[in-house]
Amino acid sequence: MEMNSLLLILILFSSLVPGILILLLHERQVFMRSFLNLLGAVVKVGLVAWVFAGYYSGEEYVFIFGLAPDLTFALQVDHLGLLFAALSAVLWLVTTIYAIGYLEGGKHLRRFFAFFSLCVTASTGIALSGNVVTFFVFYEFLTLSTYPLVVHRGDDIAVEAGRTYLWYTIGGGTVLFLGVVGLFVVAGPVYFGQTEIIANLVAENELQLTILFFIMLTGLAVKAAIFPFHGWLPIAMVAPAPVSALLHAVAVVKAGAFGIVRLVYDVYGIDTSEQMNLLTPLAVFAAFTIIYGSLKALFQDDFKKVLAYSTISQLSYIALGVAITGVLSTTGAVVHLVHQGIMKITMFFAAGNVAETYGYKKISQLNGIGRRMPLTMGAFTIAAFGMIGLPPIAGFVSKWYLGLGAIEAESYWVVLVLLASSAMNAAYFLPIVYRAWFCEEGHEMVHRRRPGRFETPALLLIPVVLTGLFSLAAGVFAASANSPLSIAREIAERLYLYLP
Amino acid sequence: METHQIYSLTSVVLFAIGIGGVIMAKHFLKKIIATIIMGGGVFLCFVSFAQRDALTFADPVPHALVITGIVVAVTSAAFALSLARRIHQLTGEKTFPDEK
Amino acid sequence: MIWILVIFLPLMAALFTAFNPAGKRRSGLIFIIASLPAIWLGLADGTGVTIDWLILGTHFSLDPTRRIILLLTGILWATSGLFAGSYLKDDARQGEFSFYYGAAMSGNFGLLISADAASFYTFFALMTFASYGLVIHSGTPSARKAARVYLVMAIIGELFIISALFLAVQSAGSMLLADIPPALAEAPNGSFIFLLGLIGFGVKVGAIPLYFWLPLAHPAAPAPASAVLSGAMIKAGLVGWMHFAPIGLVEWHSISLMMVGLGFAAALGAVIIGLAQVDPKTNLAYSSISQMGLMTAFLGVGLNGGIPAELLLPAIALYAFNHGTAKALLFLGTALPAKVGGAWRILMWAGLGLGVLAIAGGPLTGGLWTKYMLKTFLGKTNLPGAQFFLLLLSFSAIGTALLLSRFLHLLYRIEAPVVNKVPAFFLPWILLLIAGGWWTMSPALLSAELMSHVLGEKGIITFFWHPLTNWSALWPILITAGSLVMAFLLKLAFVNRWPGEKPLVPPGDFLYIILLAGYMVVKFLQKGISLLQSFMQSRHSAEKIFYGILDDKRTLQISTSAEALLRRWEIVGIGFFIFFLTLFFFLR
Amino acid sequence: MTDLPTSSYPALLVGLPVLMATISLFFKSRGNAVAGLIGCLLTGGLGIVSFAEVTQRGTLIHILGGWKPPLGILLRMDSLAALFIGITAVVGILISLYAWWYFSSRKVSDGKFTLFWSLWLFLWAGLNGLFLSNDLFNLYVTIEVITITAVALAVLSGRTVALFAGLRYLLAAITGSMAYLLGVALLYGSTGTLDLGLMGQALEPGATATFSLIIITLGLMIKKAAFPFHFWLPPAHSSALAPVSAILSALVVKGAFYIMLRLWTEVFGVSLSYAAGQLIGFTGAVAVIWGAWQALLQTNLKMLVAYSSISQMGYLLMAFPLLILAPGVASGSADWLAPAWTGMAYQVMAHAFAKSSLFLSAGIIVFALGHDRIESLRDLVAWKPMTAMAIGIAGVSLIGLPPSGGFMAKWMLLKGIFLSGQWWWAPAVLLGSLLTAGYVFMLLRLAFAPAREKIAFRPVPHILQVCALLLALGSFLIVLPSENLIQFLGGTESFGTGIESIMEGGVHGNE
Repeated sequence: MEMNSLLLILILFSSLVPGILILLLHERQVFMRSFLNLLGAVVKVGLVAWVFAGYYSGEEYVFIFGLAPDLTFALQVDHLGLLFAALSAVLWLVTTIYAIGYLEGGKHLRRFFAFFSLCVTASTGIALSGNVVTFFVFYEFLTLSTYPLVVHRGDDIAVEAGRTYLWYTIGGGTVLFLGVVGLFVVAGPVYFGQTEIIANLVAENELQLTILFFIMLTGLAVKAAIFPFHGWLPIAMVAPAPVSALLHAVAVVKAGAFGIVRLVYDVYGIDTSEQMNLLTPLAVFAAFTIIYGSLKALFQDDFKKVLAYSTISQLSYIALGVAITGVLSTTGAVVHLVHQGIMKITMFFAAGNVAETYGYKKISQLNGIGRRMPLTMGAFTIAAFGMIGLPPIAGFVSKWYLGLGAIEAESYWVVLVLLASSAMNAAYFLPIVYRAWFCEEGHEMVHRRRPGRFETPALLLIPVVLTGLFSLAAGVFAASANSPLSIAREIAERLYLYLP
Repeated sequence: METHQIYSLTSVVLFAIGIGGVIMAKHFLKKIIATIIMGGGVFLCFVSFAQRDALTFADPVPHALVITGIVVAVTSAAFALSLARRIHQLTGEKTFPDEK
Repeated sequence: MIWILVIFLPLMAALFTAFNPAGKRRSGLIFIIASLPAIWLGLADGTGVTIDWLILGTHFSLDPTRRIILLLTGILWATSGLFAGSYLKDDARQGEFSFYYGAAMSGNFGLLISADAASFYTFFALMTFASYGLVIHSGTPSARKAARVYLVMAIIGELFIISALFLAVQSAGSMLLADIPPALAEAPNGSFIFLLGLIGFGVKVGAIPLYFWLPLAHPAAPAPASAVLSGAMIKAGLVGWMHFAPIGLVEWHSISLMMVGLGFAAALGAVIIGLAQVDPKTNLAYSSISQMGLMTAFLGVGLNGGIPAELLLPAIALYAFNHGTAKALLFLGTALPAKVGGAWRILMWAGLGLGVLAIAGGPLTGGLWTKYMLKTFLGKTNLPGAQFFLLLLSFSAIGTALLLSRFLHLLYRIEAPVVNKVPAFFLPWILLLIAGGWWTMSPALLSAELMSHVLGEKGIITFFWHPLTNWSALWPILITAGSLVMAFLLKLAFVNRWPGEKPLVPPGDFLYIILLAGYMVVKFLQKGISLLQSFMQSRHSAEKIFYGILDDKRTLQISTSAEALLRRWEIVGIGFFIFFLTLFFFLR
Repeated sequence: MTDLPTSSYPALLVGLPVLMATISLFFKSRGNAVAGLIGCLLTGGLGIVSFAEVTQRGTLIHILGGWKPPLGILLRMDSLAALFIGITAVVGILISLYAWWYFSSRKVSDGKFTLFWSLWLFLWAGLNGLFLSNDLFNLYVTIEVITITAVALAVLSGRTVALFAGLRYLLAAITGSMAYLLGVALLYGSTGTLDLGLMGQALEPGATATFSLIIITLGLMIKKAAFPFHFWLPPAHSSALAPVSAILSALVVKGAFYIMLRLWTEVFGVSLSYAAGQLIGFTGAVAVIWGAWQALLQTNLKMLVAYSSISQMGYLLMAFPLLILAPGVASGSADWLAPAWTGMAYQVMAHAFAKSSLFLSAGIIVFALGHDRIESLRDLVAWKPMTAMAIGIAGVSLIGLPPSGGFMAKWMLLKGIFLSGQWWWAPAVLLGSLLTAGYVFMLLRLAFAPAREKIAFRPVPHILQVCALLLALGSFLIVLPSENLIQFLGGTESFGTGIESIMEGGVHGNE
């Protein structure tokens, strides 16, 4: 096999193989397990970096394996996939460190880390998949590999949550399946980027293509938690913090959002989608979800619930950006894919740290926590400000491009939605920040001892600080070469090259 | 009406009776007998086709088939009877529990 | 490099003074060092710099207007920082203060040197949100309340600003702030975009009707923070306006008139409410509103057309410079009477008096000069009612003098220490006094063109010593003094009974009307809101319906009995015949 | 037909298991089992080897005793037969290994299970014979052999429940056989031949052909437990011993389906109609949904798996409407035949693997706990992770999630459905998938849930779990050679006549 194809397989194997090996280990082989996990994560980051460098120096990376005469398993690298793969790889490494610290001494860790690795394999696979079928394969694989993570706690609540999670995701997957097969029948094997296939078919099969678009969109919307398919997300919060973090930042929800991006940009193509008027309903639903999620978050007291509803709201930014045509909004949507990930993962790490160190899960208990855990809450504050859209944090960059894009497309109502969402984000995040930094500690809090040398175990602290810094750096250095923004901009510009 | 038509009609009637018996009868024995009647109908049908026109010799194939068929049918019936007997021995039941 | 240092040093200072014990001890010195690059840039001529990799591609440059404001800002942050270093040295949370102080400083400098929309907005937000920490510093209930109002208003302001920036950048087709005014002049919705900006930055400026957070927040902070809030940060809003205002390019008569009207309303109205206050810092805050009102009005004059931006904006900037230094002087001064004893008090009172005079535009002060410049522009405009506004300007001078006399009176009531001592933070105060006076009155900051536009042939020295100009400055002061003397002489109950313990009008006057209205609205909509709340707190999602069917006992019953039926031989037989017939029918 | 390459494999495939079964009957308990297992392994190996042979040489025939048809018996091993034989071989070997350890680790007093081996070998011989048969009566004989041995296996445990279920099974099967035989009689009467190929050419449309078609179809549908004739299946399959259940549901029901497929595609071409295909498809769709729904409501594991069989077999029937062209459709333009065909083949394979794995896993649980209440699956992940994994993997294949064999099946089926424009089948396929997911994840959910009390269980031989897991993995591994498999199934050279006609243009309905 060619070296470049091998690299793609290696990227997948760098988490798949540790996953399987861990499953074969004994529960008590803690060191070996952690070592395998970290080794896989580091190797994956290295490989992705290698491919990244290679791709930018003009190499091509394609791997194709024929399943059936017309059914091919294809991996390929393009800008968008690479961006997502890089996000997955980096955040996986960080989350692995966090998970090792968070779950130390817990039960069933062998299972947990094995599926954790499989989950990332699926996520990377989604990033690298070269055609619709491959995407679907990994999309379903992701559902399966995340289920054991969601129910990891193993009590009745977790199991019940897992049930709901599965009904939603399997239902969505089934609907997507219908759409994928339908597309296959109408258009043949569509590789990502071959938008001319659909464009040439529009004249004859407009109705079928429209129906298929919405079928696939519905399937993807379940994972992307777009209203009314968002119900699983707040429930899936029962999972341990690293899982929630990964689920909300890179894995499940992002798979849905990434799928929508792919569907519109690389399958149907922007001009075709616009010509067929497919994007307005998406925009409306996304906008409604943004507002709805924010409103829901506003009335929650549970820390993780707030974050969950905030995810629902934030994710729809991506869909909204996709639904608006224009280089700027496309840039915004693509870059938010990354930015939302790093900011949200920071927030979940922070929430996990607080819960793990002091056992606090409600916002009303967070008074004065900032003094106790300055680094954790500092990172949280950065991420929260980013979510609100304050510069110079990552979230600002996405919002800036989305807003400009909306105005460019003369969709002024979208700007209003963005602003309203920002206001509501502020209204539910700032009280947390306020409590953490400016309120006096509660009575029982004063007598609590600090848990160790640092404010919380180092394995928990390092990831949150890292991702917090990422969120900051992604905004501060947004204009530099190879930042998420510059890649997103390049993606957008390539896409619109074909437009008049 | 020609002879083989009468035969085949009879066979179909026998088959229908058999089916009716399997469905409606409740006692195990009755059900098993109904299957035997069904078999009788089928074999009759086979035999009736052995001589399609009076001029030629009788076709030997149906006979061979019927003999084989009868062997199979007898085996099945015997097996069914032994099962019914065993059930009766163990539980004293003569019918299926949901058919009382 | 210097451009990056301008923003980078304060950030480093924030971290260093907040987390390093050595830094904590020497925070005053560190803040001075941190603001040196800004002061240097304010005085020197720099060409600007482009930093491709920062934020969304950052451009730093300065124009004469912003250079003046930058100098002001640099001086204020430096002196207040030094002031704070000793003023707060017994404060347990000095580190926190320094952190927010440094961050806000960086934001304030950054927004002034930013020449592109994104970095401007970035630093503006950094300043706004960092100064929240300054406002809430004391942690008292009133500070918390002030901080909350501040935050809400700040966010509202940010929302307007970002939408204005979106529209402006889009219609300019460039991220450069310098391209915005021409674009707005051209764009069909230019005035709408300007109005958005007007509202957004108006929050920071404290313009009517968005000012009500200001009398709460500015006094709530410790004195050095109040000084920068009222002296420097408030000017950031003004700078924002300047970036949006297409002065000299358009003739927006109604917007112009509105701004002038609102400006004068603020200038006079704030005086009246300020007089009713009992806290010297609140009093000063209202004075700030009043002064900013004047600046609003003059910016409005510019929008009426006919005045080139290169002339008007530096003039306003210099006015702001004067006001900023003097106001900071007074705000810092509020901390002095309780600490300064003995002979030093004479120096203190002299300084305070100078500050008051400078703001009121007394003779031989920078206030006179800056006000005169603006008056020139008002005089030459074709704005309807310009003469009336000139009269109002004089009235506002009287008002300001009255208001600040009241301020002095309030300070006077503070008990002085018995010993002859002087705190360390007296030094920066004096420095500020000197620096403010010097640069306001020196022509170095203004272009020759502007000087000649205002003064004609005569120089600035001539201006200051010209009896006519001094007279025009003096008579409002004299009227004020006269009325004060008269009030004392007549022992009018009016003065003696003037509130000393409780303000006649609560600080943030207008806020209470809003809150009341809001309360009534909430009460009116109570049912709806509680409904919304219960709706939002309960979990609704699609799976509820689904589980409702799936988990229902009846579902199970029906399905099981149906299957039991299908297992009966009779039913199977019926199925057999139906199937037979259907197939028969289909095959025929 | 007779000029095809001859080989002795077809004869061996039937003869060897019969021989070994007979041999094993001569031994007492232990030797019986050893002989049986050896027989199974040999038969299985032979099946695999002959499959490989067919992939190399194309269709093989064997003429028994040199007597050519119509008098003699011709065994034909075309690609379809080879596929079925191959699956039977692989699944059969694993089930046999499982059975060996399953029985040998039980108490000695349960000695009557020794009959298992000879019965199973006879059954295997019947299956192989069925797949190889080329005439209608031979098919009858083999399916009767299968029925009787299958019922005997089903009642092997001797429990009353099993006896009732077995009798019900037997009566239903006899009725089905008789209906089938009546149809055969009528066909013979009108064509004078029993050979499938000859009969396909000789059959003329008419009342006899139609009637025999109906009655044969009905008989076979009873035997394959199609809706609404599935009444005998759940009790019979669920009450049998674990290896038996696996055999019954993975292999035995496929026999009747195989005959139906052969007859519809090779014999009845002239008398079919579009509407009839729709009806069969409809019953399939109803079975898919009803079976899965009932499975979702079960409280016993084996019962659940049995209902799942009904559902999964329904998918097979859903391919029928696609194989019959509507009047007026040009045969060349019917590009959906190949996907429908391969989809069906994949469904057969995937179901055989997944279902046997599920039943074997259920057997492990019964073995360990003594009962199979679904509640008892609680905390399975902790105490039997490998079994939990087997259930999970097999379940995923049943649902049809990628990249399993079930996914290939559903993919091809849906593709055929869309290509043919008969989109109304799509919701049934998807709803079936969804309900399948419902019951599979009901099991997994419990497997992850905490146990209510401490579980006391008998130690289970490790190898049992391995067998179940291997079968489950098999349902995924069949995807890997799919390109070759599809080519093998679709290559016209290796096809029998009927399938050839399908690939060329389908079975034409009555115009």
